[in-house]
Amino acid sequence: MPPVSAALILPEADPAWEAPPATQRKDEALHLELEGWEGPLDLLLDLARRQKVDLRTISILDLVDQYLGFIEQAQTLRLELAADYLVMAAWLAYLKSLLLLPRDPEQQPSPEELALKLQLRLQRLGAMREAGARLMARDRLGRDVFARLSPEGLRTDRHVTWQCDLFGLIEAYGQIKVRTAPVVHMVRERPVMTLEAAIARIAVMLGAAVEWTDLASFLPPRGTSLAQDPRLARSALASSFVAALELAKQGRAEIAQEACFGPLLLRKARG
Amino acid sequence: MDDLTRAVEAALFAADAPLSPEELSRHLNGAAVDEALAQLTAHYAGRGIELVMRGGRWHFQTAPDLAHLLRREKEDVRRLSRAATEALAIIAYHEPVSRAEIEAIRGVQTARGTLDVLMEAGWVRVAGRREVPGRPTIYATTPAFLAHFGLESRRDLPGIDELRAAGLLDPVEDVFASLMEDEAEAEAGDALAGSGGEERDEIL
Amino acid sequence: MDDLTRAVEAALFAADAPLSPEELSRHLNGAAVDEALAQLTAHYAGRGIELVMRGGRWHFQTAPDLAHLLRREKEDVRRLSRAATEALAIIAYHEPVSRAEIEAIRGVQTARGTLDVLMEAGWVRVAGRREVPGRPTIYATTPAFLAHFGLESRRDLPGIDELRAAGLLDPVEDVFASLMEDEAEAEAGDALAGSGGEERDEIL
Repeated sequence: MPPVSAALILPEADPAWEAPPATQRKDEALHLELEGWEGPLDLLLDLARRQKVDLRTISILDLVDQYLGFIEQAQTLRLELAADYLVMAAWLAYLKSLLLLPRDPEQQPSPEELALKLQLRLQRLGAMREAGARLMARDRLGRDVFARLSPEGLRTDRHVTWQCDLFGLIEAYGQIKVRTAPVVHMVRERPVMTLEAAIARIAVMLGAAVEWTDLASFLPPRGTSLAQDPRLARSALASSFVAALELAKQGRAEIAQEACFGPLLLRKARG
Repeated sequence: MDDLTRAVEAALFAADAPLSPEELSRHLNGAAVDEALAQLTAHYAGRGIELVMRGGRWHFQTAPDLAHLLRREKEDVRRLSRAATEALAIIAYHEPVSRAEIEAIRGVQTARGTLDVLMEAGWVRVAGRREVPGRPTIYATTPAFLAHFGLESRRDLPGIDELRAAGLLDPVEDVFASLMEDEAEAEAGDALAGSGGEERDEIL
Repeated sequence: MDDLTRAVEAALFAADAPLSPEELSRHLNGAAVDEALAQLTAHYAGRGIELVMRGGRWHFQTAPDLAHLLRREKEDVRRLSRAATEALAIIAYHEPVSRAEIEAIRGVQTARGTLDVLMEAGWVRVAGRREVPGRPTIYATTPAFLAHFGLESRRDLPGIDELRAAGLLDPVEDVFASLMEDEAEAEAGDALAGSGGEERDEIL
């Protein structure tokens, strides 16, 4: 790991790479570190770091060369390479060609811009890797510093205070008394036409009705005092209906209804 | 504070169980810890934490006089439920009463928790058992009940006559019924509404 | 040592998690605890135990220089993978960030499990969604993260000021755009601008 400040403090402009490392060391690194590499940026960063060069001063062209060299070597070593590495290699090869070939002013973005972006990304990832390493190296709770292993804990006991006042108590008692007091039911007298009265009335009126006659016309006519009380009118209707059924049962009348909810028709029984 | 004392302090603090001087010493590369333990004990005397030895093992603990801080009481004020209020009133007026008697007077079952709440509140106590078959538990009020409700004695509870005078025995249903009648009158002429009103009167 | 300070000491000692001054105060019947915390911090400085504040919450822990004595045999802290370490650093220095933003910085996809590991460790939490198309989930660190890594607040993240000053916490696109602008201005004054690469080195 290079000094922590390497990427953070502006160094004197370093014009170029250091000489590429010895082949033997490269092989070693290749085998040792391959597992740690996760992807293209990672590998580029690692290559950059091993040059011990500030990322802002590296030559993308040299870096590309090294990356492509690594991919080539890895292939000859028959290492399995993730697709990411190969995609990146293809992209870098393209970038390299752009950087070397005569400039096409129409090219957007320019190869320098692409290289700059790559450089910026490498810097940022480099900074985060440094930061991560510095975080991990701190005095960590449970590794370097320790809290109490089994503290007593602070407990909060909830305690309920019940509230009720004297009026509430007495009122409740009053309610119980009222609720459970013996109940006396009183049925009020109400104007009704009894069944007997209805049978008598219809039996008399039926004597004159030879043809089918609507039950309604057996009721006390509207306008009479009897019909003015709607409750008595309902009672009269109900009693008259039951009276008609009773008369039919006794064989003294016949009942017909031509349609559902149609008028009930009544006539004197024949024979 | 010397390094060994600091180390002993830290080791005791972070330990998952009380440590004997031997265990401590083993932890600290065989250093003699007695002197450090004595120093620490003196240092922590009278503080919020103290270093104590129990059965030959050392550990830190909260000062006993501060133990109450570790258990904070929080008061929740809650209104007594209707059912509990009624049960309490019945106990107050009729004590001692059994649960069955309370239910008979209330006209509804009383949940087991209701009496528990009253006892938790400190207003009701078990007053023995009634010497009848089944020997049911009987309940009575407590002095705390009288104190809470501002009563000198149970005789201060208003009698039935006083309740009536205060209008507390006016049946709610009477009020309801008279309201219904008014409504029936208002709808006079409409046979259905009229009969509906009457039916309600009868049911009530 | 006054009673309040003793009480604060005892409560922090017994607590099973770091406590904010508000929580402490609530436990101690609303007493003002700041003065006591300051006193205790001073008192414990240089001892085997120290009182520290992490993310606004206070707790006792052993002094860092005693780590070699206290490290338990079995390594309790599992080593975080490099991917997870990088993701954690990115979240801590950039929070709140979306997964896509983490991936943009790392240049590789972040395995689904990586963030899960960080959340399981209690160091990272979901901090809502970013109000952009797709409403991606964004992540931030937790108080437990600060406590674990011994940080009083995010301002204590190692090197964060330098990183910010160097623009290394700004998105690549933003930095790139501003660099391009600078260059365009420079070129406006000098039609025969030299090679872009050299100039950029200077700018950087």
